[in-house]
Amino acid sequence: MDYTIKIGGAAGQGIQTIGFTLSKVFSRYGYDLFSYQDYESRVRGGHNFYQIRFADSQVWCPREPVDILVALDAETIRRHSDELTESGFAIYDSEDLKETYRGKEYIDVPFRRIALEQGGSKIMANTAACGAVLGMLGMKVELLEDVLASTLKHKETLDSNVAVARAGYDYGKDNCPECAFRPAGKAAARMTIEGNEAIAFSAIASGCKFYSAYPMTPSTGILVFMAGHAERHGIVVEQAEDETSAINMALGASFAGVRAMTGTSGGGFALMVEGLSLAGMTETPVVIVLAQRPGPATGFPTRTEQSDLLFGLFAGHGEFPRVVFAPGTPEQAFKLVNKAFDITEKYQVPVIILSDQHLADSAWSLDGIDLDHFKYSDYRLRGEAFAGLAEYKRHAFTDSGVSPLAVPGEGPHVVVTDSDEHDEEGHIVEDAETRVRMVDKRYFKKLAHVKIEIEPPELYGAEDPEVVLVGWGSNYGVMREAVDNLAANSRIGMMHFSELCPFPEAGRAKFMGILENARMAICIENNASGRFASLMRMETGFKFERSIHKYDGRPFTLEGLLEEINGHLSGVQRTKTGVVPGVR
Amino acid sequence: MDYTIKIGGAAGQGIQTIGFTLSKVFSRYGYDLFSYQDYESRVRGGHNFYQIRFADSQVWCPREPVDILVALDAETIRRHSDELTESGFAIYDSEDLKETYRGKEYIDVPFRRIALEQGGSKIMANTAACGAVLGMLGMKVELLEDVLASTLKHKETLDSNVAVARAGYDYGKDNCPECAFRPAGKAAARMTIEGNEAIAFSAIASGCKFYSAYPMTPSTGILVFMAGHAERHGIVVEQAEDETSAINMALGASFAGVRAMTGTSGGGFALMVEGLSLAGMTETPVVIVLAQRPGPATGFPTRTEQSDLLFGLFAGHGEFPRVVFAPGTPEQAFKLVNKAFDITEKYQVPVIILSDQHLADSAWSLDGIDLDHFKYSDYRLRGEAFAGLAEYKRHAFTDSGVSPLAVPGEGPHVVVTDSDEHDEEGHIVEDAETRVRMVDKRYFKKLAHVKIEIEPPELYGAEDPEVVLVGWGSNYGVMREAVDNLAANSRIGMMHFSELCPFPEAGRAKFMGILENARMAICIENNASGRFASLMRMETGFKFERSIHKYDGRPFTLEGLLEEINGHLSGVQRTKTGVVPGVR
Amino acid sequence: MATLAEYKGQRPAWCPGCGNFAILTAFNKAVVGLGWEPWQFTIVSGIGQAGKFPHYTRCNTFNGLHGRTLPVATAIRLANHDMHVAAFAGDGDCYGEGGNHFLAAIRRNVNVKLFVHDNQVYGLTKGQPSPTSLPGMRTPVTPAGVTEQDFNPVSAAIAMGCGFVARGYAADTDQLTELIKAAFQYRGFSLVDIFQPCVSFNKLNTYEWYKQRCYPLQDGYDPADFDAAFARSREFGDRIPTGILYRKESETYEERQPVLAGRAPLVKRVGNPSGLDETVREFA
Amino acid sequence: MATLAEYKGQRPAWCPGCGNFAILTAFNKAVVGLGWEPWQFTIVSGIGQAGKFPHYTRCNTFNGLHGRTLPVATAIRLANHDMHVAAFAGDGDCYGEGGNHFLAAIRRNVNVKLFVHDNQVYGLTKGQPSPTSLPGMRTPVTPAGVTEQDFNPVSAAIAMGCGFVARGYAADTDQLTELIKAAFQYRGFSLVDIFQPCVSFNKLNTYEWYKQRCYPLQDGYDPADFDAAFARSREFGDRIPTGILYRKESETYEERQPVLAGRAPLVKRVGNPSGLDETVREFA
Ligand SMILES: Cc1ncc(C[n+]2csc(CCOP(=O)(O)OP(=O)(O)O)c2C)c(N)n1
Ligand SMILES: Cc1ncc(C[n+]2csc(CCOP(=O)(O)OP(=O)(O)O)c2C)c(N)n1
Ligand code: SF4
Ligand code: SF4
Ligand SMILES: [Mg+2]
Ligand SMILES: [Mg+2]
Repeated sequence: MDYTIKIGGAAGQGIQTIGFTLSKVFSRYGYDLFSYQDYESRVRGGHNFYQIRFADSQVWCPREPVDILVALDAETIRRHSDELTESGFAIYDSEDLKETYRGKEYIDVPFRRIALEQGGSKIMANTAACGAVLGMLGMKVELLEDVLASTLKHKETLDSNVAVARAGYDYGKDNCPECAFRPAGKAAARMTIEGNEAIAFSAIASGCKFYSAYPMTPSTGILVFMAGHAERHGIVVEQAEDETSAINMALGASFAGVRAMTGTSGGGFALMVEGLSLAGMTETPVVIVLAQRPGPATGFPTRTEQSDLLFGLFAGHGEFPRVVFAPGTPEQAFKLVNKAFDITEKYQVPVIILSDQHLADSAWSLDGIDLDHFKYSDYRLRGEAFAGLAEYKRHAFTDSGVSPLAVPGEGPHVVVTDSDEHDEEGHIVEDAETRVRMVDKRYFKKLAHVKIEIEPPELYGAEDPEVVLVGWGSNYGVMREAVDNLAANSRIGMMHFSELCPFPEAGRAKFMGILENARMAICIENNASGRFASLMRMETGFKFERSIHKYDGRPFTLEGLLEEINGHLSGVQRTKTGVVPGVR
Repeated sequence: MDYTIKIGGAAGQGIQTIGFTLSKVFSRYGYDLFSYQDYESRVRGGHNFYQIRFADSQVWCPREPVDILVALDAETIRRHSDELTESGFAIYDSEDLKETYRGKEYIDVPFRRIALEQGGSKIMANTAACGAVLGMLGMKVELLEDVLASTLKHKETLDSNVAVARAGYDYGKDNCPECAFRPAGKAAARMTIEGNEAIAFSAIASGCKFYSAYPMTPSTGILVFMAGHAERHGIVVEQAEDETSAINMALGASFAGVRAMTGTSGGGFALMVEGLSLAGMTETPVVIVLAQRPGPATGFPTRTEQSDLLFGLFAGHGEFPRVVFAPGTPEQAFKLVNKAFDITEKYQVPVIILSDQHLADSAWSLDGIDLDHFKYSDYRLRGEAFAGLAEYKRHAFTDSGVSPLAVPGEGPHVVVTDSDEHDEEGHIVEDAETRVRMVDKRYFKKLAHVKIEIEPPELYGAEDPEVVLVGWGSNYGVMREAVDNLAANSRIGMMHFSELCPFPEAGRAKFMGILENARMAICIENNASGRFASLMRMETGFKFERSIHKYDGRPFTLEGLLEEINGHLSGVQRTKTGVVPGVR
Repeated sequence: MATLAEYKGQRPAWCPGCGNFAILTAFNKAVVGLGWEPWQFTIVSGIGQAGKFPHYTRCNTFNGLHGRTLPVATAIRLANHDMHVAAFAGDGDCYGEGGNHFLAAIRRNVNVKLFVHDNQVYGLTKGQPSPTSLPGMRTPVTPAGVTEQDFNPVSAAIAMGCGFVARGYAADTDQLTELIKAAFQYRGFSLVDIFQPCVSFNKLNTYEWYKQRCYPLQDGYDPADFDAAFARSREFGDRIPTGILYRKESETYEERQPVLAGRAPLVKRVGNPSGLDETVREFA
Repeated sequence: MATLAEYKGQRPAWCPGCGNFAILTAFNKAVVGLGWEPWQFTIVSGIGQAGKFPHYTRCNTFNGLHGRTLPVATAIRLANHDMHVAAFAGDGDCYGEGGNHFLAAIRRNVNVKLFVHDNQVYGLTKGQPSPTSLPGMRTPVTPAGVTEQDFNPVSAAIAMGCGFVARGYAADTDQLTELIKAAFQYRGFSLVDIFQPCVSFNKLNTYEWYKQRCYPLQDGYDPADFDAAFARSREFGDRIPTGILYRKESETYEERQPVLAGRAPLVKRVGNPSGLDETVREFA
């Protein structure tokens, strides 16, 4: 089984609440789930949707066919009813939409009336809708009650919501046609997590104690999560006056001795670039989340794109090493954010987490979170270890290029660093010799060590593929499912890069061999110009002859990607809105 | 003949005045000249020098051997006397330095006493020094008097300086050994210009009417030149409160209908990156001078480096076309800044002029400036042409991707633009279809046209070289002289890129052929990591097997570069401070 | 003469009930009252709910970046000092991200009008605190309440020497219309900070909250009296005065800048500059 | 107890006669007077002549970017509220490039001390106008004279609610020493704006210029009186008062922030956080 439920309506109608609630229910049922959000840069009105896909085996990406469409407005019907499967249904409240639709796929459910009849308020129509969907699906209403209980704190509100949920459930069960897709529950309850939550959680679990940011979609979720958990975990979360401040604050906190992170999107990252370079020069650890959205400038604030890869890689004046990771799933986010905190402190180089709106706002199911997977080593010189030193030089020359990082105030030595070129003690210099030694230390020596930490791309599918799908970041899921889908007919594999800079050297012979031996290597990116393809050529000389691009601000769907890939496989290259196949 | 005079001393001692004055004299004599400055980030003290090379055929770069060393302090003797040629002399004032040097190359000239004896002030010791040098060289003192007359406005000051100059001259002529290098004057007087002046002048001649900047070495010279000429040429020059303001101001002025420019160095450019992306989205013409200095962060504020190439190329979130030019000489600066103003307005894409401290602060001689070489075409819709339109859409879809750029207020239509994705009229949109059409227009269509404007690298030396020196920007001169120098013994050529982005397609078969056919292609860059080499590989797949890097904050000298090249030619790869030869 | 009908713009994407609608009405009335045609003035806006403003009326529009309204507006005015130029910004846009430009604009006194939609919250990004949010206000980013003092823009502006400082309230549309007109009629940089209820995210500073506190300055009030103006501007508790708090004209930047003073706007002087030969000679 | 000898740093790269030397002397005396060891406090500085300051004394030092002293200093203090933290900035650094952080720091009231070397010019970059340059001053960038109004940092700070505002003058080193000490002793964000003659580039505001104008506030002056303080802070003509213009303590950010108030500094609480299981359960 593999079902998709789409909830559509205007901003402010509660789409997110319905989507979130249903996701939780399915997840607690034990289903695997992937949901994503499509919303506009406004608070009320317009057209948004929330799409939940759930199944009894793991799902990773959005699909196009919709099994149940919950329409909170007429626009939703207009835009999405042709997405319904043969056996799909659209449910709506004709009183609310002031519209009645003909055809067996349209089911009129009086969400609002159900809510009011149970003594609930108008807004509880959404709870009725949740109930009705579960009724249609033949699921148990109790799990919905559980979910309501964990989100609603006021007893009265909870009680009336529960009543409304039940009434909605009964209505759905009794008045909606016997659903073709009545599913059987799985055993173990699962969790759901969004990309932003995974990043923020991993930061917390990695010992991040300071988060400064200026709100910017799609990174704001991290700020809100950190703020919401600040007191419990002892974290200072500060909304800065602007992004230059946000990154400089993170650097200040890090200099003072705690793990620090900042997060933003492309426009805010642009303002952080000078600070990034400062991190490079002062060798101050910092993790920066760059959650991409379509640009240039303000662009499409609430949509998705992967166009900031080379910007992230080359941002900042001067030469200094940096690390860039682009997780494609919550698990990768857990791992890579944790690794980011480790590397940034171990080598004192900035680490950028390249996320995007599709990763940030989508939800996946998880079996749970194993806290033992979060590594924590303290690389700083503190307390006794620092106090006991005979002398201390913040930027001492060492074989590894890594100088001891002491916590100011914990020993009788001063800790000095400078954005100007400096000597071992951190004081300003002008001479050529020190400069060269410092560049050698800061850039070449450290880079050599950092490179060793970088892992090769993840390979999936055929061992010795004829066709390779290559991509990075949030396209992980859709590429992986495309491989599963095509595996029966072709020797196909996926090569997914999540550790992008320094470009992986480990396993290079293997992955380059795969690329060179394949009949067809297709680079798949959510951008127009092929940023990763350029990087690949710069780093390896390999030139992709085929690529698939999507730059309409929306993520790939499985069907959309398959169609493009099949075009390549069958020799027919098509041009479809927002998808430019082939060579450029 | 090919002479080098070096004036050394502490900041504030007047090194620049002496250097500038002598440069003018040599230039008015008709010599070819190249001078450069080495100074620290302080206002008084430390160690600075000004080095003038002049000759009877064109010179392009610094050399190491010094013919006359004018030492304003003992430090200068200590650091530089071993740079003297066999027949070279160091002149100094033993009273001032409180030090006497033995050896026939040291000539004690009482600069200060000469000045005081002529009724001048202590500071006029510098004028005495200028006079003494000219006396030693057997040049005419009258040209020095001319130069003084054109720089000193107060009659009294002028008169005493002239007296001091003559006395210094006489002293030099009478008391200093018959100089081995008494030169004969050339016929026509020449001009001198610094890189910053060339950029600023070209901007003015190209019709720039608005310059906003925040001071930052080495770009400040442009600001000062523009400000000094603002009233004469009718330009508003505004020192902004910060760099985000500087670029947004330039965009505002451009939107309003005038040609606008801003300038900064790497750290300030970092703060302009969001604005750069805004220029891309709103298609607002703007020229941005990025005068590089060694980074990261504050780095070496007064020194030179070429490490911001890829930063300039990929700065900015989202995808939009840009143009990047890196002039290597004043002539290239004239041409490319003028071309920048033309292209930015013609295609409404931002243009970056990538300069560096070595270009900015060095002076070259010129035969003159031909004002006819400055192209000026107005691509904006103004007055009648605009007012007469039936309708107007700022971002109209066109075949070329270029939409009409109207001047607000000059016709009865509103001019609307937006940093959000927008429709043809400039209003905010959210839909996928418009997005794709806009990216196609803004990015692909315009890029295709812009590419046609880009010229191939300049080739110099052997037609079919065995050895090719490849470089960009301010290394033009040193590479060219290296070719001249080695031409007798090897089939050597230079390939100099000054139009870097979009990467040249014109002439590609030719220049790639040269690279591929050469026995040895050496990439020469003033940076550690080989930014251009990376770009080359990304754009063409070509990988340099050899490279020469200098990253000590100082420019290449002819001797230094030759030594490195000879190392490659003879198979010996050496490692010298700041110069890492060979492959990386 | 333009009519209100000509000022019908795109359909607003604001929430029903948002204070911005009243500001839009007041603005349209003001420009109609001033007799302006849409193409005769330029609005620069940033990003935020306020930033969408120019799309909903009709005007030359540069809807730029979050926080950067004032530099763009300043330069437009310097490039064309015959153009009426206004900046429309949110409180976050102007006093948060763009705070440095606010300081500089006051110092410059370029004839640009700044209208701030002050809803004391970040609207478009869904309810984070802004510099004018009151201490203690709970938001998703400050679950325990805002820790910072709130910024009082009108008193800061008066203290820093801004020559025209007014406070409006969206729901008092008539007064606001007059304030907008007066700002445009003033010669120099002017600030109108407009209380703008955000019905979606600011549950503290509601219509009711403002209604209970706002009172118009009385006829006897003398906006030329600096001390009185400063004192009044600090009244921000149970009672909050609205109207023109301070007004005093002084020479504008355009009048002091020799390239502009008494001369045609730059935009009418484009092309090759004169005097180049003289400049060339300086290189000799 | 540290002695002055322990505060000998690198050799200053300032011009002979620069006002910065006196500030250095006063600072060293102040910290010796406070009984601090060099490693017990942190100075954050920006870029400019003032930015070099910490290298010339001895202290934990973060010499960061031009304009960004306050965010760094703020965060150091939040990460370690047992550390004394000061920011040293130039007038350009603090009121120009970094103006927005100045506004925010006042609102935050984190216990950070801001010392501004106010030479009314950009020193390190050779003489461009700063926000505090007087109108009409000729510089290479303003050959016809500065067109902008000058920024009065002390009156702006008082108006915006800064709880400790003082003005010092480098040449009055004794008073300055006391002002620095007092700033450190004050609980909360404090500003000491220090007139600092720049002998190389500011030929207008010379030692003589300051000497003629500066006078210390008398004993009878009550720095707790807001109105008087504001009025005095605006005295900037023939006479300019120096000393503590305004002082009033209020709750600091650290005291209001639940994660910090009454708890050990963050830097003593590093490592794996507790309570993770509870957070994991929220994903169920
Ligand atoms: C550089 C940058 N940072 C952050 C954002 C995200 N952002 C958009 S609007 C906004 C704040 C909106 O608040 P305000 O300016 O008060 O306007 P309002 O929506 O309340 O009218 C923010 C933070 C952005 N667009 N650009
Ligand atoms: C982002 C950035 N912009 C510009 C500069 C260049 N810069 C260095 S110091 C300085 C101004 C110095 O003036 P001020 O802050 O008043 O310090 P002072 O030298 O007068 O003490 C400037 C503009 C820089 N380092 N970084
Ligand atoms: S979120 Fe607030 S400010 Fe924005 S449109 Fe809605 S009510 Fe208005
Ligand atoms: S330039 Fe001015 S501020 Fe800088 S060191 Fe010299 S005198 Fe001091
Ligand atoms: Mg707001
Ligand atoms: Mg200064």
